[in-house]
Amino acid sequence: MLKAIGVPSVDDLFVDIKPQHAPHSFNLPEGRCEFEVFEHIKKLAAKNTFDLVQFIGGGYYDHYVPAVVGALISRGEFYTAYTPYQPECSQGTLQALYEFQSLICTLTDMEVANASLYDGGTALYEAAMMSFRLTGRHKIIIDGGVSPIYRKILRTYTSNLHYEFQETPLVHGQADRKQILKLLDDKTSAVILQNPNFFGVIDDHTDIVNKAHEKGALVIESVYPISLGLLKTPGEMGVDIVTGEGQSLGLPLNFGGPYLGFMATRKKFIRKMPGRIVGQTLDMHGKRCFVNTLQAREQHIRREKAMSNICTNVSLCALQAAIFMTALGKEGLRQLAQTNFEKAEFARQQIEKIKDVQLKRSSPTFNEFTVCLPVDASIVVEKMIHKGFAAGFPLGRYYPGMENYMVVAVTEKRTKDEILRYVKCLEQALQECRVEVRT
Amino acid sequence: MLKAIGVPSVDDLFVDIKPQHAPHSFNLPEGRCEFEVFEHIKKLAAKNTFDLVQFIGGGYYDHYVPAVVGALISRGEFYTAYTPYQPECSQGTLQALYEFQSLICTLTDMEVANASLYDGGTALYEAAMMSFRLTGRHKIIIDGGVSPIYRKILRTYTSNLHYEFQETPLVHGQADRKQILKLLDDKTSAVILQNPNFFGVIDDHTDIVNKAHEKGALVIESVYPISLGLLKTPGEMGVDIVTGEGQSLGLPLNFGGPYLGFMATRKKFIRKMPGRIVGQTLDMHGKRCFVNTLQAREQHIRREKAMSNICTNVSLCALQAAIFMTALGKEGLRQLAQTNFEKAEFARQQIEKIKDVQLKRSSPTFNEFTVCLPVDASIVVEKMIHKGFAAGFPLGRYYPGMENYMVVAVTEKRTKDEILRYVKCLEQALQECRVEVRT
Amino acid sequence: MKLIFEKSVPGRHGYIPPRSDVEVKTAIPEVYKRKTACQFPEMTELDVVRHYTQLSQQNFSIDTNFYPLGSCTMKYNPKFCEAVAQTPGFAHLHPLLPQLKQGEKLAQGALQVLFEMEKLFCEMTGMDAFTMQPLAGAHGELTGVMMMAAYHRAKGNKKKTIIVPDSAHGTNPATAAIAGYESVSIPSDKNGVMDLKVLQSKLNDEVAGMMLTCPNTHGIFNSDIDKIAKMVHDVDGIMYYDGANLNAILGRCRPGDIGFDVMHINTHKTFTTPHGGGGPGAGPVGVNKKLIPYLPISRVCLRKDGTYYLNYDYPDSIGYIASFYGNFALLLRAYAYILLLGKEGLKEVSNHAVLNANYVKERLKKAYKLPFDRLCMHECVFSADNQAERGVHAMDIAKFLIDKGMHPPTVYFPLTVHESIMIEPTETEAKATIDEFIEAMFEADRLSQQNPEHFRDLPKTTLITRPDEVKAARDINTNYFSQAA
Amino acid sequence: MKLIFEKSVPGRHGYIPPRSDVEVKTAIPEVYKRKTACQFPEMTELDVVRHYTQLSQQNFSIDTNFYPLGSCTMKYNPKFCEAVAQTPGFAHLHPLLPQLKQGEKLAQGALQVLFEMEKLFCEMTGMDAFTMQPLAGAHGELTGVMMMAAYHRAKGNKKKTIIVPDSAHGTNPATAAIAGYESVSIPSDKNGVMDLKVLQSKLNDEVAGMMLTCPNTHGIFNSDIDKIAKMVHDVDGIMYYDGANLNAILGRCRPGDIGFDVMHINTHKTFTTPHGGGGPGAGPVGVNKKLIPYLPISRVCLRKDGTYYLNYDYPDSIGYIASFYGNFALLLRAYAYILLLGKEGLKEVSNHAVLNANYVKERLKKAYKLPFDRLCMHECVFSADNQAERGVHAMDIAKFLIDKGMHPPTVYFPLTVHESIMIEPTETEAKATIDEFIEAMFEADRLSQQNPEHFRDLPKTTLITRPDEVKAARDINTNYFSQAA
Ligand SMILES: Cc1ncc(COP(=O)(O)O)c(C=O)c1O
Ligand SMILES: Cc1ncc(COP(=O)(O)O)c(C=O)c1O
Repeated sequence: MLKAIGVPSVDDLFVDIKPQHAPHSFNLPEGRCEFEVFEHIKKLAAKNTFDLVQFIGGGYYDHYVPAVVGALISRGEFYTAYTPYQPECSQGTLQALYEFQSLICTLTDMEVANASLYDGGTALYEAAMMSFRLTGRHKIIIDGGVSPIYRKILRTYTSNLHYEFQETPLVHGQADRKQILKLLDDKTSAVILQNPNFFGVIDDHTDIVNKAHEKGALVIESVYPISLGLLKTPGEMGVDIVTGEGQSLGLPLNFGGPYLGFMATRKKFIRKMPGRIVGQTLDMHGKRCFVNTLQAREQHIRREKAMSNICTNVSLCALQAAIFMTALGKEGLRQLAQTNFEKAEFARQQIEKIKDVQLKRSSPTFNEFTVCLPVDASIVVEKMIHKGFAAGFPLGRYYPGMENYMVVAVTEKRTKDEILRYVKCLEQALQECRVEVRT
Repeated sequence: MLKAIGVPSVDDLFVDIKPQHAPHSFNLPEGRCEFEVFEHIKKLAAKNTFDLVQFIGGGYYDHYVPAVVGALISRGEFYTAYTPYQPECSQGTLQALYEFQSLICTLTDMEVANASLYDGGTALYEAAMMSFRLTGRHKIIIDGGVSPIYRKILRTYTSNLHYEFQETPLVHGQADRKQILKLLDDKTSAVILQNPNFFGVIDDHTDIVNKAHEKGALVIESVYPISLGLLKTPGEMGVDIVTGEGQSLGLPLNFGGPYLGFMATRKKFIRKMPGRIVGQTLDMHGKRCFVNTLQAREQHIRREKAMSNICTNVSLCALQAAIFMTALGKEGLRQLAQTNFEKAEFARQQIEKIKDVQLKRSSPTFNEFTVCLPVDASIVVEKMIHKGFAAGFPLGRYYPGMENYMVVAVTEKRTKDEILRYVKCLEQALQECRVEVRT
Repeated sequence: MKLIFEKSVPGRHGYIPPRSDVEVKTAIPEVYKRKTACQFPEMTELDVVRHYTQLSQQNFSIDTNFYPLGSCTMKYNPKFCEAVAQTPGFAHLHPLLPQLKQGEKLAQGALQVLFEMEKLFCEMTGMDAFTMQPLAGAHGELTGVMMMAAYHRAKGNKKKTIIVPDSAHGTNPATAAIAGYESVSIPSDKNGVMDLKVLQSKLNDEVAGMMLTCPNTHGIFNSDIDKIAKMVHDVDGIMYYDGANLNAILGRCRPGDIGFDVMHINTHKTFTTPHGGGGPGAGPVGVNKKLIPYLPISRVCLRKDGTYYLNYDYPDSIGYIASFYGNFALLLRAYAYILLLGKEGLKEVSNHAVLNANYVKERLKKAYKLPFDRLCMHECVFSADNQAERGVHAMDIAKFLIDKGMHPPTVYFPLTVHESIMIEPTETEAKATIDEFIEAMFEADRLSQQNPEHFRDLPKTTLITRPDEVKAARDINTNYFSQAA
Repeated sequence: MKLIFEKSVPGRHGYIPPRSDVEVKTAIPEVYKRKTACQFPEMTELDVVRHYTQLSQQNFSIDTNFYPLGSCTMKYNPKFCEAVAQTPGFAHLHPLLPQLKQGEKLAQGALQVLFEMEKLFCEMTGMDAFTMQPLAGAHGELTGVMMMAAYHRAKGNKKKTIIVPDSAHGTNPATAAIAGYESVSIPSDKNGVMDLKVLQSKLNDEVAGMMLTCPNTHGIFNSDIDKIAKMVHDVDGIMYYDGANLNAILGRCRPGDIGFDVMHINTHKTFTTPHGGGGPGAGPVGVNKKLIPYLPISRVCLRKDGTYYLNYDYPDSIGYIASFYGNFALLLRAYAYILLLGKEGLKEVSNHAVLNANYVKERLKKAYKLPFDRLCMHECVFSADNQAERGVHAMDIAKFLIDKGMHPPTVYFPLTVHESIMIEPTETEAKATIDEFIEAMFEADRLSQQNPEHFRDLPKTTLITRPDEVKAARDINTNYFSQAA
């Protein structure tokens, strides 16, 4: 090949890199064979405790992923393809993404959805930006029940921009109508809500939506897909932009990613929506086919005028979720949601019986609920680790003043036996705390 | 559908089964969901100790299987296809099997190979039967170094037939030429040998082959594929029928199966060879393609006159081995064999240093060798289990009188560190035995 | 497509094995070393992946196509069962471990699977004991017939023949032969079942037993099965049940209850372990009390303390029939499948299999000759005689179906039916898929009337057209290297 | 092919979730319940498997086809890295665990991977610190530009613009814009690199920084990169390195050494995590000392006792840019890849990538217009102007290649070259494959002379012909259900 190029050595191909631009250092380990690296990785994996009985959710849930998902998602034709720029040789990805969009639409009861965004947090940020574009306004009211992680992300991304965020507290675990209405004005671009919220509480936001619309503001809602097997949909409430974290739709926890951001909205807003969108059309012979569409919203066409800078999104995760939703089916979704609800209710009722534990339960919850302990929850959770449980997520970290609270999630994977053992261990842990305080 | 059939209920489709033929009992567990069964299986798996440091071979080796093998073998198009009866829509399987046959031929230096037999043991039985068909004779001489498991299998299958087996002992770990020559006569159908043999000893059987041929007898040799990266091939020795266990070619140990029997022979014997054979031919347009060929040898055509009753064989295992061999390549095979050899030599030399341990090493070995302990090897091996090692396979079970011996296998996966720890623990175990004897 | 050897370029490599981390001075003596080089191809991992991925796409498979291959039970292979088989605690377990002293402790999970499967299979089939060792259906047959022989030897019976119906699968007579018996074939009567008169005439003291599938390969359940069993037992013959068609009668009838003494199960049929393009499968063999003493060793037994162990202490056993305990990874898949389905699910297997087959039969008989026009079980057999008269043979119809993206049914088997087309839709296929198949079959029939020529060079949509099989058998080329030489 | 919704049949199901094993009396109040039914399709697992398996076969992919998509680095994704990512100890680790009290103890392995990767990336790029959090290249750009903004805010700088070359990827100007900057485009000179004179004229105190790939999207390494950096630094601008093309210079040059202050890495390019049909990827961002204080939180730190922990205590940090610690499963793949290759292997990446690209460039320039006829790095950009004159455009050539079983190169990007064809053969492709591609390109050129009409309705071998994109944008149909309504 060098001969064809007409240079004597590979080094001669790099002459544009001046000698002074050579690496000042390149001190990397020697290559190892597959077997050795695998042994190393296995050793590292053994340093992770991934087999605690999982009662932590916080937006990321320990759901069972049926084997069919892994079997299909691991097909090289899916995962070693690029973004489907050449539709004729990418119909597999394109049709699957069109189906994904449709699945998200029927799940949320919305008209249009995109083909994914990075994750639930950045999707919410994109929704906020979209509302600014749609309304030309600069203020957002955000409910305190929205994931504190998401709220932090929103602040980061807008810190160099001129937008205003107003947060409202919760009442009885639900959005504070009074506060929100007070803040709602004709500068308000959107109200951001979450259902179920970070405390596990469910709500019907129809009233807020109506008020917001009266003021010309939009409503953005972040949702937990599995809950929509039972819960009132954003579409039914009249929400304008729906976003969510799709991890619960067949994706492993993976220590934080890759996850799946999704977004759905009204058809009339589609040209302001960020991210890739797959559309149906016909080929030269009138055969149905699928293409990336409305690309004029995207950076590769519109550059600085694009709706977002997103390029690589999370197609494979969208496909994974699509396979999961397809395998699950209509009735499966309902049943999965029901099982989650019932197991969490059972756990809640059992925990309620423990002395000194309170479940301020003015509002109903789905598969996650908030427990008030007589001591700092983070200490109790630490004790529970030693008993083999990830007992819940202490709220103190993100809600100063709520140090004694934790949110407990119960999925379909938690057996009755595990729940009962959990309750027993929690009692013990609390007892240990009492003893420690005394001594 | 019932309407189209014209019966009122599914039960009516079963009227040919008379009421008195209904099950007397059908007491089976209730069905469970995937998640529950998986939990059950995981619990069972946890009752197996699969992570001992493996020094047991005995024909079945703990080799590393590169990830590429699993990734390709798990493609549904391969594993959910049937035997390629319709070549036009089975070229994937057919070409892969043709390649497998070719790989086995170049590995063993033989002219033709079949597309697999169940495993190494039944392959050897098939080879014996093939020799009877080829020679019309009824006696087989079998070397004591041939796997005792295989020898037991041979006896089982021929117990209702009129064949004679004569076993010869080993001398210095190798085949006993004198005995074999003495038994070789014009009634001898074949001499069966193994290289490396069950004791790990390697040999050059050319002389035996020549003598056998002089008497009109065939030589059958069972081989360990990885060793052929270095060792003299059956082809070079002039062997007539080669069989072997292909587990070492990329198949997991799987508690005994599925494994991979293979068989190779001379072209002139092909019509007497059992099992499926894929051949190259041309299609109607002169394009190269592959088909099952010489099917007149097989049961589905020839019925009671077939060369064997085999139908389902182990195509997928053959494919798996083909992928492994392809990924390994010429130089990889050589290197893999060399690493196995060197690590085993190192281990042998270290073990040799232990007090009271003897390594009657008159003959060279490949990656497995025989150790003579001062006490019953099975007791030592039991002690070693508690130290985390599968230390070797005690010979007493299959070679009465050799209770103090064990065969130790060392593959490329055993690190220097593991070998040194092994030696240390073996010393300890022997010390423990001494103490126990004294007390 | 090029062969791996044609893609090989010196110096390339895919998988790099570990290098030795020890230093040794010894080397293998020259006399023991190979002189010829092994010509494994030299390819990068990318080229390996692309090669086999592309090859895979040249296959029809259950995962991609309707596959109504009669007698083969090409039903869906659940992905869950595949995942189960990957569990490291099973996949990396060395088979010699339980043969060590106290070694059974190292494999309690695996032994429990084998033990429980034996119980499950016994309950499903009405047999009294099972061996999990046979490695496929035909291997099970051989195991069964060897036990039959051991039984007769023990009783001092002088037996020479085994009776098989003419509709039997080729493995039945082949097994009889390699086990040292002569096979005697009994024709089918006009109802597609064994002709009892002929049978009667062939029964005598030399009959070691009979091998039978039930339903038979015509898809017909023989209502006289009890009579047949009695006739065979009357000459101290052993009744062998070829389990290839067990999926038709799960929960409806148990071979052990209707007179069978020994049987095999094809896990790759009834219990849906994948066929793998021709194996591996598994062929567990069940026996009733008569034959228990002869079962191969080892057997898995349960101690009072709840632990499992391998028992080799059966003096009358026929001995080792396989190296270990069977194709364990397949058995494990079947085990998971049985637990998933449970009692009701297993009954649904036969219900749907039989429903689907009868539906196909009823609809297709409008266009295809149905030799046995009666209820069928899990499969039905047509004859393409009508179409053949127009010059369109069963094989032509098969190739036509390939172009429709469907794997053809079994053709030219069973041998009892001229131009036979044997269809097993299986229970896992949707009605819509079966309807598409039926439409395609009707279309083939119409085309056979309108334009028989059309079939001559089908299939057209595959990478290759019909291969020259005669050439393959004449100019034998089964090895890339000996061809090149 | 039918859609899943068209295959749905009421009552069918694939995956059956666990049923509740507890009894509760409470129910969700009606007002909170959904009234509309969710129309997920009802399919058996077989139908699901067949659907997606068949869909997958309609894709071109690295595993099946040569894929020289310029700027995208479609090189081989080792199967080993996929296997590594399945390790349960990582795959099932909850990201909130290390945020518990003493919770870092539960994730030491994962934190170690992140920590070591930071060190490895620093050494490879000459940067001083890395955040692993950004979820793709563009996300990394945004993170970098936000840090840039934080830097300027901290210094009280009043900055308004970011400079990008006209050859830049669309994400660069888009990122600048959504971060609140105006982007200023600088044209390329006739050598394909940034016009320094124009640059000089645009530099002023309002310039926050510059975003640059190097080599740029023409595949050209700008020898004046140090000068540019100095010019930008002189106005207290920050130099951003778009790491999409890092694979060209691995071991040959480090962005940190030549004046870049901040950069991202596309693990899905240089470190070959699979593209997944459009993600997920990962876009770790590295910075030099100037920007360290602004890195997002959390950061992974090492205690004296050898344990790792998450440190949130960085008062100047821009804050949370992602929910957790990045796309961990992708980072883990990249980590395994780096360990496999090691120092020498990583150098070979750039050597072979550049060798292959130059080979393509030299050979193809006989038939295709080469706008910048000079050495290239890992990719080369042609123009189809010659062919376009004959009526055969870059897109036509792309479709022609599809029929040859090859994925087309990037066409119509970069925007700086008319009728551009941007070819990145990558280092993992064999010469034989590249030669086949070159032959196909020559054939396309010949055909453009002999028969330009031929291209009009290509591709012909795919399941669909060219789609009507205008209709797609006009008759918007992006949801099966709203179409039906
Ligand atoms: C009726 C019948 N009997 C026996 C067999 C042989 O079973 P196996 O292929 O598992 O050896 C088959 C397989 O097709 C069969 O259909
Ligand atoms: C030069 C260049 N910059 C930036 C990007 C954006 O990276 P990502 O797709 O990971 O967001 C790309 C991706 O194609 C690119 O080629």
